[in-house]
Amino acid sequence: TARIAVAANFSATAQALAAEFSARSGHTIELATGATGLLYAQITRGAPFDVFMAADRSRPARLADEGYADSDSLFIYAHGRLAYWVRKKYPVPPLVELLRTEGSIIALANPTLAPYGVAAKALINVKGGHKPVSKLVFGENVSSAFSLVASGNAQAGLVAYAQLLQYEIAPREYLLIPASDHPPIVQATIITRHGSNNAAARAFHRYVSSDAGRLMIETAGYGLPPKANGYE
Amino acid sequence: MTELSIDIHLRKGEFVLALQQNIQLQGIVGVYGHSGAGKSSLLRVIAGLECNASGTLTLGEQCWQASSRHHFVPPHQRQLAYVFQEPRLFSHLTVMGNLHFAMKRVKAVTAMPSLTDIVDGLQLTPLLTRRPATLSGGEQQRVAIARALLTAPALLLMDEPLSAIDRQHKAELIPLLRRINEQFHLPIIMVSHSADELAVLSDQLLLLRKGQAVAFDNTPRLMSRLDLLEMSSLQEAGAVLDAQVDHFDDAFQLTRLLVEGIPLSVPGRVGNVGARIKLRVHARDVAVATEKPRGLSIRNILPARITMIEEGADAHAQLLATVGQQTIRVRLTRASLSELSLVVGQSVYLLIKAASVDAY
Amino acid sequence: MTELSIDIHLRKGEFVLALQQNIQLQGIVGVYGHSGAGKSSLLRVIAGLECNASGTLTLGEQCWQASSRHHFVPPHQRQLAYVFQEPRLFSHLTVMGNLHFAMKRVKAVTAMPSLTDIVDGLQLTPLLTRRPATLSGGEQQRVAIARALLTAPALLLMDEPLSAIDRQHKAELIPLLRRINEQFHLPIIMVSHSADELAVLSDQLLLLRKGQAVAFDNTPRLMSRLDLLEMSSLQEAGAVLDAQVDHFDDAFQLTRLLVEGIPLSVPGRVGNVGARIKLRVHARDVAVATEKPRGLSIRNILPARITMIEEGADAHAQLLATVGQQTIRVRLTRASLSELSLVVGQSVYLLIKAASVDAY
Amino acid sequence: MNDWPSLWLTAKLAALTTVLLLFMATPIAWWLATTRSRWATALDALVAMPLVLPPTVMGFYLLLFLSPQGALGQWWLELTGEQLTFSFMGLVVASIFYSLPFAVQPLQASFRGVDNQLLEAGATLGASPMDRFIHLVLPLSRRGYLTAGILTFAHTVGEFGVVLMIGGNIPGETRVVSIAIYEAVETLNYGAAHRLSLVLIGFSFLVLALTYGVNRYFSLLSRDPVSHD
Amino acid sequence: MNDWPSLWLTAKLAALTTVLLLFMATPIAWWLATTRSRWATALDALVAMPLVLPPTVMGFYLLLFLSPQGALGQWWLELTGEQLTFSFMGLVVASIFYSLPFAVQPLQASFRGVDNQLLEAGATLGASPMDRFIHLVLPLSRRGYLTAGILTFAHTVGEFGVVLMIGGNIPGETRVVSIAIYEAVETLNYGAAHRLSLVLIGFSFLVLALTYGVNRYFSLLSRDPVSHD
Ligand SMILES: Nc1ncnc2c1ncn2[C@@H]1O[C@H](COP(=O)(O)OP(=O)(O)OP(=O)(O)O)[C@@H](O)[C@H]1O
Ligand SMILES: Nc1ncnc2c1ncn2[C@@H]1O[C@H](COP(=O)(O)OP(=O)(O)OP(=O)(O)O)[C@@H](O)[C@H]1O
Ligand SMILES: [Mg+2]
Ligand SMILES: [Mg+2]
Repeated sequence: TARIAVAANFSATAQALAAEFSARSGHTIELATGATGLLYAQITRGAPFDVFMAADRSRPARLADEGYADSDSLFIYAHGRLAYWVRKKYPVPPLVELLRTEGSIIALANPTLAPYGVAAKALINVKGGHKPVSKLVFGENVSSAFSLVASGNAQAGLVAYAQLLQYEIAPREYLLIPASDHPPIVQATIITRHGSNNAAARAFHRYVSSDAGRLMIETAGYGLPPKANGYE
Repeated sequence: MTELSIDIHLRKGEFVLALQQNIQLQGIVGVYGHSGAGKSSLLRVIAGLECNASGTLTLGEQCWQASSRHHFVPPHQRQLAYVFQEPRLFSHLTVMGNLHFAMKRVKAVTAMPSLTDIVDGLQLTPLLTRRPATLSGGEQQRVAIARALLTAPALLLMDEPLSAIDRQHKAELIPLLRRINEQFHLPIIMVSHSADELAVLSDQLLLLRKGQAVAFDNTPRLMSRLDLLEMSSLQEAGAVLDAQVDHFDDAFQLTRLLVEGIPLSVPGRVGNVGARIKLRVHARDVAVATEKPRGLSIRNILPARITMIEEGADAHAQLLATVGQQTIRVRLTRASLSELSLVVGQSVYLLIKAASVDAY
Repeated sequence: MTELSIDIHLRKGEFVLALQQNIQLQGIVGVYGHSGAGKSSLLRVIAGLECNASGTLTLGEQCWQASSRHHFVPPHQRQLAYVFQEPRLFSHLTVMGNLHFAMKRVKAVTAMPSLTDIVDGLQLTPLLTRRPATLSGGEQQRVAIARALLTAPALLLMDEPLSAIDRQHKAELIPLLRRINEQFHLPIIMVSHSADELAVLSDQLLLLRKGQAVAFDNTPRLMSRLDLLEMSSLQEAGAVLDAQVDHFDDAFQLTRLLVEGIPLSVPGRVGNVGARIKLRVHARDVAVATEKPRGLSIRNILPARITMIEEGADAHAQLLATVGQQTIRVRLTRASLSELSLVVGQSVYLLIKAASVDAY
Repeated sequence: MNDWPSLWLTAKLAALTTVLLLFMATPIAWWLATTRSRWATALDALVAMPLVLPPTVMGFYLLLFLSPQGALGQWWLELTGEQLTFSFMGLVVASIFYSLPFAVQPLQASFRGVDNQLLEAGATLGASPMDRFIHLVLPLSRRGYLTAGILTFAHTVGEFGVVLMIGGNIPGETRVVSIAIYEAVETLNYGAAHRLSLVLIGFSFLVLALTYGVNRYFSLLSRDPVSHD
Repeated sequence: MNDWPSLWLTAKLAALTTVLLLFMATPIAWWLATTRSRWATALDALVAMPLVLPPTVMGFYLLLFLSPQGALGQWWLELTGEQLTFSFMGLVVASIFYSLPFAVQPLQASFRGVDNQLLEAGATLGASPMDRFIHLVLPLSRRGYLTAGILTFAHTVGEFGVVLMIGGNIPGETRVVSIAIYEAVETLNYGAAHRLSLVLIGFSFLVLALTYGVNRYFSLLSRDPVSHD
């Protein structure tokens, strides 16, 4: 058995990975989702997590630096893809146009908390040029940003591509933002000190970087790092 | 004069109050009965505090309750005030605050005694800034009475209002009640289990037993009814006489009254010369003589004729004697009755100590 | 016989209770005084409920409070029971629950009247399963008395315990209190503003005025002290006589007593032949005759000698007369005094109606 | 980072929510305290429901309800021409929903504790039910209002799940202190978190101590000394 | 997903927290209700403090305090040999801290409402302070306990910030329903969120309605009819 601490935005994909992995290996995998910062704090205080799948690279790296995790096991398992989603308006108006429309509301993840937010804010800073007049509202994380658009409170949002796929949103409602338009959203994973002797954890960790694992991640809507960057 | 007409049925657990009674609201109506007879319940019904009571209740022109028509005037719209058996002062207000609460909700446009009048009459001046919790039992009761009076009600209900009030304050309060009653035509219904108090204060008397009216009459008549005495243990009962003020003797501080033309002295100055007043004579304070006594400190000697004799099973006998048109009750021992060989129709002298007469 | 020794100072707002008094706890000690005189405050100090009181308080061997030594026995460790001026029943318990509360915390190992005895004596049987909120005022007060008695205390404090209790229940309760008092040697301190009640019930009397003890003596002596009467307006005060039961007359239901060898009849059967009992005679119920009257329904005629005469400013005069060793108080009008030309030293006859004597 | 806008917003939100909620909870609590209806038990339990949902979840449902397509949000939009979510008023509305039980429950308990005998006395003195309520029930329930006010105030200060969801974290408009602290903790900026927490605690402590102090002062004035134990 | 373990865990946590907290809050509330100490105001305000910190922040501080390096956590580890954080007992301890004001405040208000006259009567009947407290104050404060119990219970059911932080979302041990719902919402699994919310609401509603119903039934028995308005 292994306990995996997963950043909320990757949780759905992690579940699929775990299910597939369990079926193949016979190991049981338990997932605990939470905000990356929260999981970090818990791991430093002795939480019984074996593998940490973060929403960024800095916090797993910090765990490694501080000796709470095995630094050799750190690798980037996915690149988040940003999508521009506008509800009930076809074709999707250009982001620039919406940014310049007074009274429009655009949702994004909180740039101080979420890597998706950092990327989205950078994108807007570029596209908006001078100060945008639309209202920017921040969800706690990229899931909240999605909820804000889905519930009709915001007309548009910069959300995770994976979420749109998961929710089977019609492709004509969104535009996938080219990865080059924003700073990369790197998501890294690491084996914690608690999991260093856990065979199941190691096996799962390995599985994530395997071809099968990479394929699942890619189809879920994430970009992939070059294989060379991977574990082992 | 307004009439209070009661036809009410109320069940409280095993207790049932069932009353049909029309009461001419004149002066002070006493309600007498044992503990648990339903005295408080009756007042509560009149005040509209018993929402389970059925029947009808009218005061003069106003119908306060008519269950058949689903008519019910809520308590705050009835022009009455209620002095409860407990003081029920508002603990978050000072004494003055409690009085103001009443004054701000004055019920009638009729004139009423002023605040000063009532505060003085009940000697509340030193208490006005205090909180109810810091008052003694009697002080609380006096505040409650003042509070009720200050709403200028058309009817005042009082539930044992004098139980915690000492003699000195009573001596001030009772004339105040009498005065308000007469001067402002405020009828009062007063519950008490002290026959003494009711005999002095009430003009009419309602006798309750187990939730039912046993008798209702004016106080003198009811108090001289021999059949009711045992039943309600009104052992102190006496007679009430009508008298006229004749003369005031300054030297001895006595008022001479005329009862059916016969002089009778009472201590102190009572009423004004010529005024008609009432005298209360306890049955046990009257003695009978077959010959006119001499050299006796008892100064009031009334010639009378015995009209009725009733011997009890115990030591006592009651007799009624008439002085002119009026009846006096006498309580004496059967031994004396037999020794003096008293019979109905006999002329005797009734001896009444001046000091034992209550005049008002 | 235990002594209660009080030396207490208590300030409450502007009111100050300052009392030094040693009381031999025998029989029933009455506390009398106007509203606000500090009667309740005194009981509270004795019970240990006034934590701001300073001074010392001892009951027999036990020191309950000694401020100088910072000694203070908390109320629950004082072997006393307290009947408050309000019933203070526990609203979350039934009547039986309230009684059980007391019984479970019995204070003394001494024998006490049984539950049945007390429940019967106070006629509580039909109330036992009820909640306090559903009881009438008098019923609540009776439950409170029962509850206090059931703790088997060594001292019983009662604050106007009879104010809401009607005559019939009083007639059962008073003998019960007397019996418990005598049979179980339970001293009682009872506050009342009814001089009548205290005259009948109390053996000793403490007079309070404005927080201070004005007088303390045994009841008969205190009640015959003329100087105190005006002050405390004990207008009903009378004398208490010691008498011996001589004979019971079955036919007339009279008991013949001997007061200093002179016969005196009272109604009903009182005591056993040969027993010494007490008689209470109201000053206002005694008449004076200069010659022995005849043909009079007043049967008790005692030869006496006038020892003191005091004329008031009002209509009344008080006089003391001795019958043998005992003193009787008489209240009559100044007019009679002058008419009969009574003087100190004169021999007179005192007339006492049999019906107006309280014997117990 | 400048803490003042967030702190000011928090104070405004907590104060406004507390005041409005005490008003709104009063009739509900009074009805629950006095009714003999058999629906009362159901409403009793219903009032507690906002508590049993996790704040963010509650926030999620409120997001639906307050959105321009939602029942309340639509009504509000028509009435004021403004969108309720992402506005300060939206936070107030959401906080009221979420803190309802903290206001209703203590009020209900203290209304039930008011001595009916005093209300009867008030009625016979000519006070109508409304008059009795205002001049007797309210002052006699002072303690209940204190409890309700303090729980509501403190909870609104600290509550951030709902606010986070409904507010959109807009500086000066919906970014209250609790969110700022949350951000600091999440970004491992512990220094800022400690500082902000201290500010928040200090501010709340002052407000509450003042309230309590005034209350204690007045209840000492009106209360007899407690018996000697 | 199988909801039962989470639901059972929630019920256990809420019930245990409520019971323990009512016990622990009792002496604090009693002291606050009766003391004349001048520290009372400070303690009054202090008791409300757990409320003003956002739950995750509170959770963060509790994590420091309960972890094996923290004061309480270390003591617990020495005592029981177990780690307090990420265990069920840790959740209970954290919930007790966090819900403290919900228990203390209503109890304090209702203790203050107990008529001192009755306690005096109890004392003269021979009841010691403790005896009076148990046999008079407690039953006469029934309403305060009801309010305190319901607020604590409901809040513990719904609260998840602290629990998530301290408990770490471990199935069968610390993964209560509120966390499960939170997770469902966060992972956009709205169907599961709706279903779990309904289950949670249904369960809480039943528990609370039962409590209220029993209480109403008994207070009807012992109360006089309310006056006619
Ligand atoms: N809710 C109730 N359930 C059962 N019995 C009740 C209820 N309320 C009152 N009673 C009974 O009704 C009777 C009448 O009560 P009420 O208060 O009218 O008496 P009262 O004549 O005023 O007596 P008191 O002189 O003692 O005050 C009492 O015996 C009382 O016990
Ligand atoms: N906290 C207080 N502040 C100011 N005065 C007080 C306080 N408590 C009591 N008093 C006053 O002390 C006096 C004595 O009160 P106490 O209750 O002992 O009187 P009492 O003799 O029992 O009178 P009653 O016969 O009316 O019951 C009263 O005048 C009362 O107003
Ligand atoms: Mg009554
Ligand atoms: Mg008193």
